[in-house]
Amino acid sequence: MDITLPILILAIPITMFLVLGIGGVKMSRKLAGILGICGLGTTAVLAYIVALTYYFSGDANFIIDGVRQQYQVFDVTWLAFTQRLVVNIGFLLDPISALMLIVITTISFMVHLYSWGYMEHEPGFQRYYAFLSLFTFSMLGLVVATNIFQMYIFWELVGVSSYLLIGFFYKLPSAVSASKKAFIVTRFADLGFLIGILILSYYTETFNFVAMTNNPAAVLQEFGGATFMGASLLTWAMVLIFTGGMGKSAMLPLHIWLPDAMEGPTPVSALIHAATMVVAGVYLVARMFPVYCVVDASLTFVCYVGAATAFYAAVVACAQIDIKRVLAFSTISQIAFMMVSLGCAYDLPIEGVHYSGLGYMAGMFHLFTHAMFKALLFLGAGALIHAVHSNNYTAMGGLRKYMPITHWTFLIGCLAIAGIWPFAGFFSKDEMLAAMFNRHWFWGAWMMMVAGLTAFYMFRLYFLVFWWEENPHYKEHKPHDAPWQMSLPLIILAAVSFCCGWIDFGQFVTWNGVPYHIHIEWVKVAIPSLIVAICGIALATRMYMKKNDLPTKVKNFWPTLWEAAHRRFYWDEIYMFITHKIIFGIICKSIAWFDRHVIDATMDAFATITQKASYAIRGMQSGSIQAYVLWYFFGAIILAAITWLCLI
Amino acid sequence: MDSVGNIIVYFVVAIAIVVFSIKAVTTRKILRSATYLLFVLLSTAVIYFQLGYQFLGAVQIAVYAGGIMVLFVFAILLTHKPNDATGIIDSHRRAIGGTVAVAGGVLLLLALFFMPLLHGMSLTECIASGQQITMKEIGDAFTGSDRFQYLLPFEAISVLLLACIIGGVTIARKE
Amino acid sequence: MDLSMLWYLVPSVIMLVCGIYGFITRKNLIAILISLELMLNSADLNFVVFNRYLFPGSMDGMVFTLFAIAIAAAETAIAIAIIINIYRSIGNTDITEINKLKY
Amino acid sequence: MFGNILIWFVVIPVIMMAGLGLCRNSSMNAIRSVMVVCSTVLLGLSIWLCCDFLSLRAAGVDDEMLFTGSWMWYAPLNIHLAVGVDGISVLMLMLSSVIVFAGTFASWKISPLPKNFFLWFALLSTGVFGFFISIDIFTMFMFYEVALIPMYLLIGVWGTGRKEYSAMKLTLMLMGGSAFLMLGLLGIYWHSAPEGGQLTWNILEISHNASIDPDWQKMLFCFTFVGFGVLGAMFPFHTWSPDGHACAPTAVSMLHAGVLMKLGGYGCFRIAIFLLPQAANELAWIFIILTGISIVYGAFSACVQTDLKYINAYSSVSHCGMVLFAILMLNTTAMTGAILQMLSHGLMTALFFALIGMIYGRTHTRDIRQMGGLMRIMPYLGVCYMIAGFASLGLPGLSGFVAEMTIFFGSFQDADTFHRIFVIAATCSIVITAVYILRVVGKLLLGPVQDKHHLELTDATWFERLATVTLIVCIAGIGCFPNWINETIQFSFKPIIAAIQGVI
Repeated sequence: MDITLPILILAIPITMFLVLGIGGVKMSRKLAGILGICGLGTTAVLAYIVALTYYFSGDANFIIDGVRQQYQVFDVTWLAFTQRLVVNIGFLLDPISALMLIVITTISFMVHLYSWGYMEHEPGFQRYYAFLSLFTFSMLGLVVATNIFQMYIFWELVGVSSYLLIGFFYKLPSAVSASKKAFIVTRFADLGFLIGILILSYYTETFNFVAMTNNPAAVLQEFGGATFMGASLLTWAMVLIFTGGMGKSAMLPLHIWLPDAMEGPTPVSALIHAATMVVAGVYLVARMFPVYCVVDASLTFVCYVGAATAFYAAVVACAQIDIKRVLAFSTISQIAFMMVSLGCAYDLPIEGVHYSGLGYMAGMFHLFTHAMFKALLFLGAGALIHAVHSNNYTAMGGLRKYMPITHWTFLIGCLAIAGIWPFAGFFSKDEMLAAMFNRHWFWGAWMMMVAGLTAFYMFRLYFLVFWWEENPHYKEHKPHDAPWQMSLPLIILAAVSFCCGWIDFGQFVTWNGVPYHIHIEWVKVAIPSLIVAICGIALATRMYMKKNDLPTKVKNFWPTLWEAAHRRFYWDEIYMFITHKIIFGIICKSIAWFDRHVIDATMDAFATITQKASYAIRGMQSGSIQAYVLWYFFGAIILAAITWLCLI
Repeated sequence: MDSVGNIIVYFVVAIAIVVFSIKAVTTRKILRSATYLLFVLLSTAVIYFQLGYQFLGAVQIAVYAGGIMVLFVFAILLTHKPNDATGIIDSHRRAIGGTVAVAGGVLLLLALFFMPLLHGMSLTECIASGQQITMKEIGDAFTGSDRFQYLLPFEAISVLLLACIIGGVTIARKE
Repeated sequence: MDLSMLWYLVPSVIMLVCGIYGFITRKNLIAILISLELMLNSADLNFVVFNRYLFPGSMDGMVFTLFAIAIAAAETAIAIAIIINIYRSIGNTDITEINKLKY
Repeated sequence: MFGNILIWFVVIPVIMMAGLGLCRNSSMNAIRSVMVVCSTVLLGLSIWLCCDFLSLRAAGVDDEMLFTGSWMWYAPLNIHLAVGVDGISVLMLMLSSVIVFAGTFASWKISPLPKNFFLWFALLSTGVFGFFISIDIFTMFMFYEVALIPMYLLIGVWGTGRKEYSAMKLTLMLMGGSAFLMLGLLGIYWHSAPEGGQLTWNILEISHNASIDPDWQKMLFCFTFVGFGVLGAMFPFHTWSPDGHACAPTAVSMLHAGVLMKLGGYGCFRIAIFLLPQAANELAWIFIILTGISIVYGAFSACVQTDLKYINAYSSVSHCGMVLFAILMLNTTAMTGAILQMLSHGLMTALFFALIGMIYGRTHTRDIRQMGGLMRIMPYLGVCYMIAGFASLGLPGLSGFVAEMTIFFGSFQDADTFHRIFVIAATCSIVITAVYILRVVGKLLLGPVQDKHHLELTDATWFERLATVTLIVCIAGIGCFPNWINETIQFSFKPIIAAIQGVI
């Protein structure tokens, strides 16, 4: 393949960033917006060309005997640590990176377009587009990484663009602290990632994904059974690398930044905190999947973390009043779904049939569909916020008459996420559940319960916003649908969410590149999960469609639980306690105190003692000749006496 | 065996030196102190004569006892009112000074007594064995530049004295 | 009874220690100068005595003493000039009052 | 003698001093033009040297040192003015000239006594340049001292706050370090040749003779490493750094943190490790502990400071600790990382101090509690500050990332548990760094404006922009295209690594 297109895919967004970032101050809003949208549009077109070429051209680089290949379009040396450990910057095309190219550029383009309407009156519009371009660049660089270090590089860049975008409204202290929190929490996770890379690369002596994943057994061999605290080092490495993913994908216990990240502009939440950046963790696991497979302990770890997070986030989502937070927790829960799916995916024969990599395919499928409908939901939420100027559903209710486009698209999104046939979420969720049941019935049952909760809280949100009762404020300030720049992406994404489930995803993305035909197991999985989802929806309908006192009753049934769920089970308080009280209050303060009052005081004490001593003996320098003579003779006599004694 | 005359002269002079030295540093009246110093210097001159250095003795009397003492007396008169007793520094300083002086003296005297070299030579023999120092020899010694001749120091002294004259004038000048 | 070297050195030692004592204990600058002269004189005497007894053939000690006397004279002259100057500026010649250059 | 390009690095600052001497204190323009011309010439000279050097290397000249020259200076002790550079010194010279250049613009409006300020500044740079070009350890030491002394006056006269105290503390502590250093250097000299041979101060000759007795090496290693370590702000000898930096005027902080602290790291590997490899192998662990503490300790201390300069000074302790830490790992990759970190930290801290100076010049406070929302008021400075912050916390694309990663990956090559534990502890610093950088950025630049008077302040002037842009370009340049620097450094480490491995 010609390397021009891939290079352009990376070059255009970063150029846009530099142009808008440096020259943005001098530009009009309109010019900046058009530049940003056109740039991203071009990138999207190029990305589509590259991805579709990869999937459909049948080129020998891409597919051999029906097996999809990994192909490095280019891979140039960036930094050589040692002779063998070399960091390259490259462009890897394989099923998942091509998929991600499509997802990222699509969502990003939608968000660019949407923001033109949404951000129209905000100061710093140019800066906003610059940051969006930076983010798109970093995310694209991340997914096409040929090696784990390149991924780490872009991983950090993604983190920083997320920081910049969350803190976009930098005059608000809450936005500032949210952005700080997001960066530091993910940075902490990245520490694990980094240590994981350190361990992994020390043994494999390469960063390259292709080299590692094509022969995971060799990787295992290179570790040679090295262990640390009872687990093999490779397990440690993979778990630590996964920690990085946990941070970015907001898995328990590193999830705390994501709800706060909703302080950023809503389109940003749609792009970064729903569709693209937060799935980087899933992508990372998928990328290293063959290596994870050889150490199943690490994959099991992924499973447990995912399952716990999915349930936790779903429960918390039921008790939030900020619509963006509900969506944020729903995102956490859905990503956890993907994690569990990946965790359940490894090659395990059950009753003689290899369900190898079903979960992998399903996880990626869900990543794809989730990106679409979650972006849709967020953008819809953005339209709502744009209309009522509040994030809380208490300021909404009965909006279906005022905002029909938003209403219908939002409903499609809710149905998709709840997994109702024939919407996109149904297909991907079905495959995931099938994979989980294959692994062990527990995972399937547990996640099915989470799916039911998902349907419940999404429809709770939907009804509270669009039904319930009309908010009295509408009389003074009548809400209306958003302008076309905002509605168009909603409609497009709704259309995609509606139909993208019908794609035969297994033909494109599988863990080993061998195409696979999706067949839906209606009896074992699909119908039970549909029933669960419909139960959830029905419950939500009963409770929230018309204004009634059932929610209050439920709340008062066990108020402590509701309060705990509303306060997100006090994770933030725990973190606050650890960071502020322990780390800042005890460790940092005491170190600073130690530095001033012990180390520095010791140094000062040397000076003080010297000074004191010289003050003490300066009296001897009395200026009185007589005293000098006295001392002189005194000394002379003593010396003479000594000499004499010695001579005798 | 030295002559009795020599011995008597020695004892008179030695006792004078000891007594007047002590008096010179213990008396409270500064003019007296200067006078006692004069006596010490004169006694020393006598010893020089006794040792056979007549020229040196003469110089001692002329320069020291004559010139320097006049300077002293003038200085004292210029800086003191009549009957102006000069204080001696507080008693503990005196005690320390006395201790050091006595200790040093005892140490030195002990050293002298234990030094065999110093005993058993007679003055008469020494004078007899040595050459007679005439003015001519002294003159030669000061004006030659050979070994054991001292033209250069002599000239240096003259320059030094000149510098002293100028320095003295400069320092003592009013304003 | 011989007048050996020892006999001459003993008064010299006593002169020296008197000089030291006087130098340490006197307050008056002129008195200190007088003590100094005592010490110098004792040194002169030693030179001469050693010259006479140990090197009777030469006259180095005597010459040294001559020079010492000359230098003592010069030194005294300068010292007295300084003392008179001090007297002019502070009104007395008490060494305990002259400590402005102490530190 | 003047045919050697390296000599000009010392001659030009001297000319600069002479030129300044001719100016009157009141004619600011004359002073500025002398400074600008000379610092530009220096910058040009260093770029020329770099090109020359790289082309010679490309042509296959693989001597340890290029552009060597040696002139007898004091025959009885065999002291020469010996000069020569390898890739590392070339980079250090570039760093210094960039910072002198930026420093000139950052102190554009210095007062009072601008002429005297720049005179001392020029003397300081003479010392720095002289240090990097020398390969005779005595001459090196002399230039080192030349660089230290002006610091006292620059801080004491033009500083702020408790300037006399800080200046005194800084000078005394560094002088204390020099005392150790002097002992070490003398020891090396007296053992520099086999019995009866001609003693020498020349680094290359000493390393070829390589005859120092192991027991002596241990003692001398401690002396020299501590001596240079004081300048490199090694725990527990770092306390001059916060006070000194906090009180120093802008350009001095820049030059001090940017270049002078690098003298410490440079000396550590060029003298302590290169000439005493056996001791380095045996005793590295002691200093790994100390520098490991420096890294984490400095970062934690920075978290609770409220004075901008203190934050940066502690951050310097942490970053410079990283330099020494990496040097002590005694392998090519980590040491390369150390050099990269020196360059990166030099540029980044210089940028930080320049910006702090500019902000302080406007708000007249450095207390972050009294500032806020400056991004709105002075967006240019705010953005620069953020870039410096990102460089500090290791954002890819800026120099800090490259340096830190090279250090971590290099350090991880030592496979025993002791090293591993310290490497992992050191990696933790990237999180703590993020914490304190974002804390400052959040309080200083973002959020609501704390003081209404700040709303009337202005953004950067042209000379301030020039100073910052120069530094940012270098930071981003290293961050985006690190490999040529990396290769240059790695090549230069060959003899040092050979010396270390020769004794394992």
